[in-house]
Amino acid sequence: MIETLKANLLSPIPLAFALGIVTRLMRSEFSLPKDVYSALSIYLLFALGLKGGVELAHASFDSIVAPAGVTLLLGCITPLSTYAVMRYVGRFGTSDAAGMAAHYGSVSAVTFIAAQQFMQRVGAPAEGFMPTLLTLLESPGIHIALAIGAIQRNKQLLALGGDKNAHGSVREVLHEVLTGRTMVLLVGGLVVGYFMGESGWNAVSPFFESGFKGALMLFLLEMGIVAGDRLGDLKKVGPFLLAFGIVMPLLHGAIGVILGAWAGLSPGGAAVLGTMAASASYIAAPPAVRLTLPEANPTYSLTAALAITFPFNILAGIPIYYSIAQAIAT
Amino acid sequence: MIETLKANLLSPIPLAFALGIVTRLMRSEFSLPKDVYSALSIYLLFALGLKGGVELAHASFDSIVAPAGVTLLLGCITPLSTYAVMRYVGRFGTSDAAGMAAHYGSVSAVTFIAAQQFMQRVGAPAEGFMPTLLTLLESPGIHIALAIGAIQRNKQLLALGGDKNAHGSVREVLHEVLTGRTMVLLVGGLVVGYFMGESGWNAVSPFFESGFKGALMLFLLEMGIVAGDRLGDLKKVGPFLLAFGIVMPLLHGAIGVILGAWAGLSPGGAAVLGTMAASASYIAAPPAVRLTLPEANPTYSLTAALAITFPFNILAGIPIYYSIAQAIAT
Amino acid sequence: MIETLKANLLSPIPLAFALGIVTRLMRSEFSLPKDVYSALSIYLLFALGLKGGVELAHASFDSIVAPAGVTLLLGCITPLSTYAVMRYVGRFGTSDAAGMAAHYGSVSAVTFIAAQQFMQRVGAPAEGFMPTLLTLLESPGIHIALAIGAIQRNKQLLALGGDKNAHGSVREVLHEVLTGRTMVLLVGGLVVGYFMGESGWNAVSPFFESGFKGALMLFLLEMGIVAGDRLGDLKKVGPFLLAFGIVMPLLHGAIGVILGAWAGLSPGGAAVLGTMAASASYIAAPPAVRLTLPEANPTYSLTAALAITFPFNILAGIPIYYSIAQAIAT
Amino acid sequence: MLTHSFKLVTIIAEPVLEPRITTELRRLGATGFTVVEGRGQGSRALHAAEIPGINVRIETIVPPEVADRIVEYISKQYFADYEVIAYLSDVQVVRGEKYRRAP
Amino acid sequence: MLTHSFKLVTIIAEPVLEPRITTELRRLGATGFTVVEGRGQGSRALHAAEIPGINVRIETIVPPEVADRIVEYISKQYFADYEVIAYLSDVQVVRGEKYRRAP
Amino acid sequence: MLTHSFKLVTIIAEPVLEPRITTELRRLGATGFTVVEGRGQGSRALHAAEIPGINVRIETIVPPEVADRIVEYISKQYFADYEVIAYLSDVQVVRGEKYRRAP
Ligand SMILES: Nc1ncnc2c1ncn2[C@@H]1O[C@H](COP(=O)(O)O)[C@@H](O)[C@H]1O
Ligand SMILES: Nc1ncnc2c1ncn2[C@@H]1O[C@H](COP(=O)(O)O)[C@@H](O)[C@H]1O
Ligand SMILES: Nc1ncnc2c1ncn2[C@@H]1O[C@H](COP(=O)(O)O)[C@@H](O)[C@H]1O
Ligand code: NA
Ligand code: NA
Ligand code: NA
Repeated sequence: MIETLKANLLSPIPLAFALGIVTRLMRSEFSLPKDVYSALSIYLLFALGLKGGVELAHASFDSIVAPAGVTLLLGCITPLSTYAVMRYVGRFGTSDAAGMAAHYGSVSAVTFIAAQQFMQRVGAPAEGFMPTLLTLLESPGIHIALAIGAIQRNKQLLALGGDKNAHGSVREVLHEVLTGRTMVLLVGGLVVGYFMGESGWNAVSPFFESGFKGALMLFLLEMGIVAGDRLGDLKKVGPFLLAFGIVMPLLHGAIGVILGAWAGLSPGGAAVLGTMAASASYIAAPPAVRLTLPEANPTYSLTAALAITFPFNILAGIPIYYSIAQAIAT
Repeated sequence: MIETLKANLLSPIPLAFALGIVTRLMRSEFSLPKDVYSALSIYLLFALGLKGGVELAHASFDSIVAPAGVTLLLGCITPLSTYAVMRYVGRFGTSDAAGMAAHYGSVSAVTFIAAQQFMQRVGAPAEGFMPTLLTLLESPGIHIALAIGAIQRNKQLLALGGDKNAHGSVREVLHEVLTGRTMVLLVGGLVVGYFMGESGWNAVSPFFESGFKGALMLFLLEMGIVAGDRLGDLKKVGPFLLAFGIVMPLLHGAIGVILGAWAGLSPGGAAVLGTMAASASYIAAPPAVRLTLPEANPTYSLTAALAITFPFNILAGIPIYYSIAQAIAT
Repeated sequence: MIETLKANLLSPIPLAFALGIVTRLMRSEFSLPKDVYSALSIYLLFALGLKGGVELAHASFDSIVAPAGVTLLLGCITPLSTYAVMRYVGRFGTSDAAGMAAHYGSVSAVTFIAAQQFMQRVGAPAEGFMPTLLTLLESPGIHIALAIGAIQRNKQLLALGGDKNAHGSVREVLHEVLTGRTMVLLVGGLVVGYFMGESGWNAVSPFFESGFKGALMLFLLEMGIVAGDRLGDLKKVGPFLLAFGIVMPLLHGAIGVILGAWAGLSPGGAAVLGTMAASASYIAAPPAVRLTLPEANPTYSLTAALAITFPFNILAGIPIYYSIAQAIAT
Repeated sequence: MLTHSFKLVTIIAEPVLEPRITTELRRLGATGFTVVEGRGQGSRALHAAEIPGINVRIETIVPPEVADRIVEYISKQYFADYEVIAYLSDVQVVRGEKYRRAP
Repeated sequence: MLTHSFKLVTIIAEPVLEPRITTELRRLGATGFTVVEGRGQGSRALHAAEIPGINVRIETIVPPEVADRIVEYISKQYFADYEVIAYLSDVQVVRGEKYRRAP
Repeated sequence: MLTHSFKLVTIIAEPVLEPRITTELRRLGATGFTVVEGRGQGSRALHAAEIPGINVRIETIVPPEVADRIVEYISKQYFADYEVIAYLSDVQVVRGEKYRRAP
């Protein structure tokens, strides 16, 4: 495993990510312009969706059912376990616990992509339908977490005689998650890819496939910078969240790998599923939480998701989940 | 023809365009950042120009003369027919009729590109000098339409004793069209491509050629969103304009194909010329009309050009013009 | 040499640059959006760094020592000679002379890249470690020039009893240069490239290598526009600076080529080193000078660097330095 | 030229709030608004934007009584939990009726 | 610090009008202007920008009589056919001469 | 609603000065600021930005005495050598304490 860890650290994606962090540690003000960051993420997500759609056309329904089932199960387990750990181990308030659950119950698409690339590099590519699973895991966790938060808050507010409609309706916010950039490009890409098939893909793959790894590298440079921006907040969050940001993904990652293997995924596929479960959303979850649970302190969830869990997964988590998957397979 | 239509609908460009429209129908707020949209259009236009320039170097002067002639003829026919139909069939005012004439008398570069790609896919590639014809068709229609508008308005204003210089001089506005993005990149690209020749093109084609189809797909996703944004205006424009937005391109398309075939173009080339004639400008024409004919209601022309004619051409028009071209050829 | 000059003028990069200038001469308002310009420069610099890092891993320490030494020497000579010429030949004030020295003492990465591409095209590729030399030449010139400026100004201010800390501390400003975009991407890219090695490079080269020349072409189109924007200032700067902007690079270029050849570089490598010495910074130097020597008139330095020296090098300088290098080699 | 006195309400807020606030402005009686993107720092720096410190600057010209209603609404609704500031200033406009909603 | 009273004219307009308006500002006596990009909604939403709702916010500091001239010009020239609003407010500046054109 | 009178200081400056000015604002007593990007023209057009004419518009709400200090500082420090303008206007805010630094 040490070998795999080391090989991972010297591959383009973790190196670019580390460069981004170092850039910030050196107090450089460099960062990618906002629209370039958006352009890269649009490109990566749409490429992922298209490719996934083309491959979905080849997959038998049977081979997907079990993996899809465990993915949805993970979408229920991860927010609940996060909420429980935050609330009863960490002794955080309801809103902060629910806010964190929304982040860890959802998924980070970039971490997913990094995991896919890792599996390709080590010669254990994941199943072609993995992007479909990604879309299944994006929103249930956020739904569940916000529902917990809303229920708990309403309980308290009603006790205090407050106005239960003061904040953004959960419904409205979930519409935003489901029609947000990630879902439009992923689900849209899947559908388009499915219909255009191989011949369509061959026409556009010089754009969407050849450039993918390089664009991902540039994107991770920026992610390193964004994560580096949050490093200063590490002091603010205390030792519990520091540990939480590493232990939680290990736990979710292990569960994900086990369920994946059990559902018949290849070692690469199980490791990617584990990575998804282990990852925390920092795109879809934050605005959703901000609008529905404004009392939740975003410093907690963003620091944990972006400055601890994300780097941990990119630098060490992915090879670890893969080792677990290999261990199970043999 | 049904076959061709269906095959077209399942190819990357129409699918991406449809995804963009659906995105808006689902009330998603997703769209490409403005600068990414600009970047894609700059890339597409410059690539088109460069490639066209390289191929222009191989074309004999003789082979271009007749097609260029009919192209200019189309540049005169299309604004006049549009004006006449708007004014005397639709009973619109002078300004609205002239404004619409500027849009339908000019050309949509993206529709042109989509047509070129279609012809390639069906194995009937258009002549290499088509981008040259595109530049010939861009501005005459706008010139003519604005001139009609200016003459009519001045007649009225003089009758009322008004100030004839109140609005943007036609001259100043046409300078803007001729030095706008589309013309700079297309004409500039043609000249640069002509001079750099094959060896220069070989150096840069991995960038400008390999990525072209994928970038076009992403661009059409955004065009779908932009068109989708205007769908709400369909109710405002009434049944006449709805019909106009489909009948007018069919008419112009047929004339274009016939003239193209008559001028000796291949079926693919004639179909692309027909598509040009059928398409309506929504980049160069709108600001030009806004500045010179401010009384013209932009909702009419933009809805017709962008929300009716553009989707019609992408989804159905191009295969139809090609069928006409094939029918003529046999 | 006339042959080489002509061949250069008809290659993609100078043609695109010329198109940019012509665009402005025609009073077109077209330009690349700011973020697209940034994206292209980030891409080019990072690609340059990565490739350089991969090749650095192959270079023996011995082969680099002498070239690195002469590069640092050039970093000292060029600001001093610029200062001296400005101050004692041109009779400019201390601040204006020091400001100009910062520009001509540093280097233009795009000119460097254009030189590298030129050498590749004529079949005399420069050494793989050239990007390393580029990073060595970026900042010493700025350091030295600002130090001269600060010393001279403090002398004057002390004479007048003024406040010597009124303006940006040189230290603070140099931190900005060293952590600015160019250095982060170049040095960062070198380090990442070094560690990821061939296998990493193979994964990302379809993005960073295949697209390089095309992206460079688009970037030079914009550089032509930027330079064209400054052409109007040519009248403001007088005949001395016009001559300065051509004679200075010829002088520095010749010195650079001679020192490069002497340090054992191939003709291509010596010509690239000469180009670096000949080029003037218009990215890192201007803000550094603006903050530390605000009395210096930026119109002088920017016009010379951007509207005279940059076009001169792209269109004629590079082939000239190469001819010198060939002459020395034989 | 004859001008009428109105209030300009400027609201600086986290970007997530933009759709909500602009919808509310209409409901509270504004006839329009203008939004500009900016960045800023204040007493806290919490917000969960992809890029922290980015915010929107919303301005609306309204009659004084509407201005009061807007400021009151914004304070009640957002001051506690969000990074939001709001301020009023006096402006003169030409077409008074344009900024006043028919009751 | 000694300050002088001037008028700040703010014009919010469709982007196509920017070059025309800024040229006119100079002619009417402004010594400078600042433009910021924004988006907005008002009574109509007609304009023919690639992206509807995008507009520019132009501000210029001028002496009161110039402010009047500008507002009058803008109203006459643009209010009928374009999405444009203009408003005035009072500002204090340090260097009075900077905002006053030599006659 | 009860509102307090404060000064809004608006500074339009070359982009290179942004970090320096915002740091100084804090030191001079401002509790926050908002920055928006714009472009402009004034009496000179010197500045060494990659794209000339681009500048930043910094605004800060402060008590009158702090406003005076800021304007004085800006004039002394930057008016001679840089493209910078600064102006004051009156605004009303709800939470007065938010814009006043504990002494
Ligand atoms: N004194 C101030 N002057 C101008 N803008 C301010 C001021 N205080 C806060 N802001 C703006 O309001 C946003 C939220 O402020 P806060 O709630 O104090 O964090 C900041 O990001 C600034 O853009
Ligand atoms: N009451 C208002 N307050 C602030 N901005 C407004 C207001 N009304 C209109 N605007 C701005 O002026 C533009 C044109 O307005 P209109 O001509 O009413 O469509 C809008 O897009 C807004 O940016
Ligand atoms: N009269 C004015 N009204 C509004 N903004 C101005 C005015 N004069 C100058 N500016 C702004 O201040 C910047 C610097 O002005 P200057 O120092 O006169 O070149 C310009 O780029 C404009 O953005
Ligand atoms: Na998760
Ligand atoms: Na047409
Ligand atoms: Na140099």
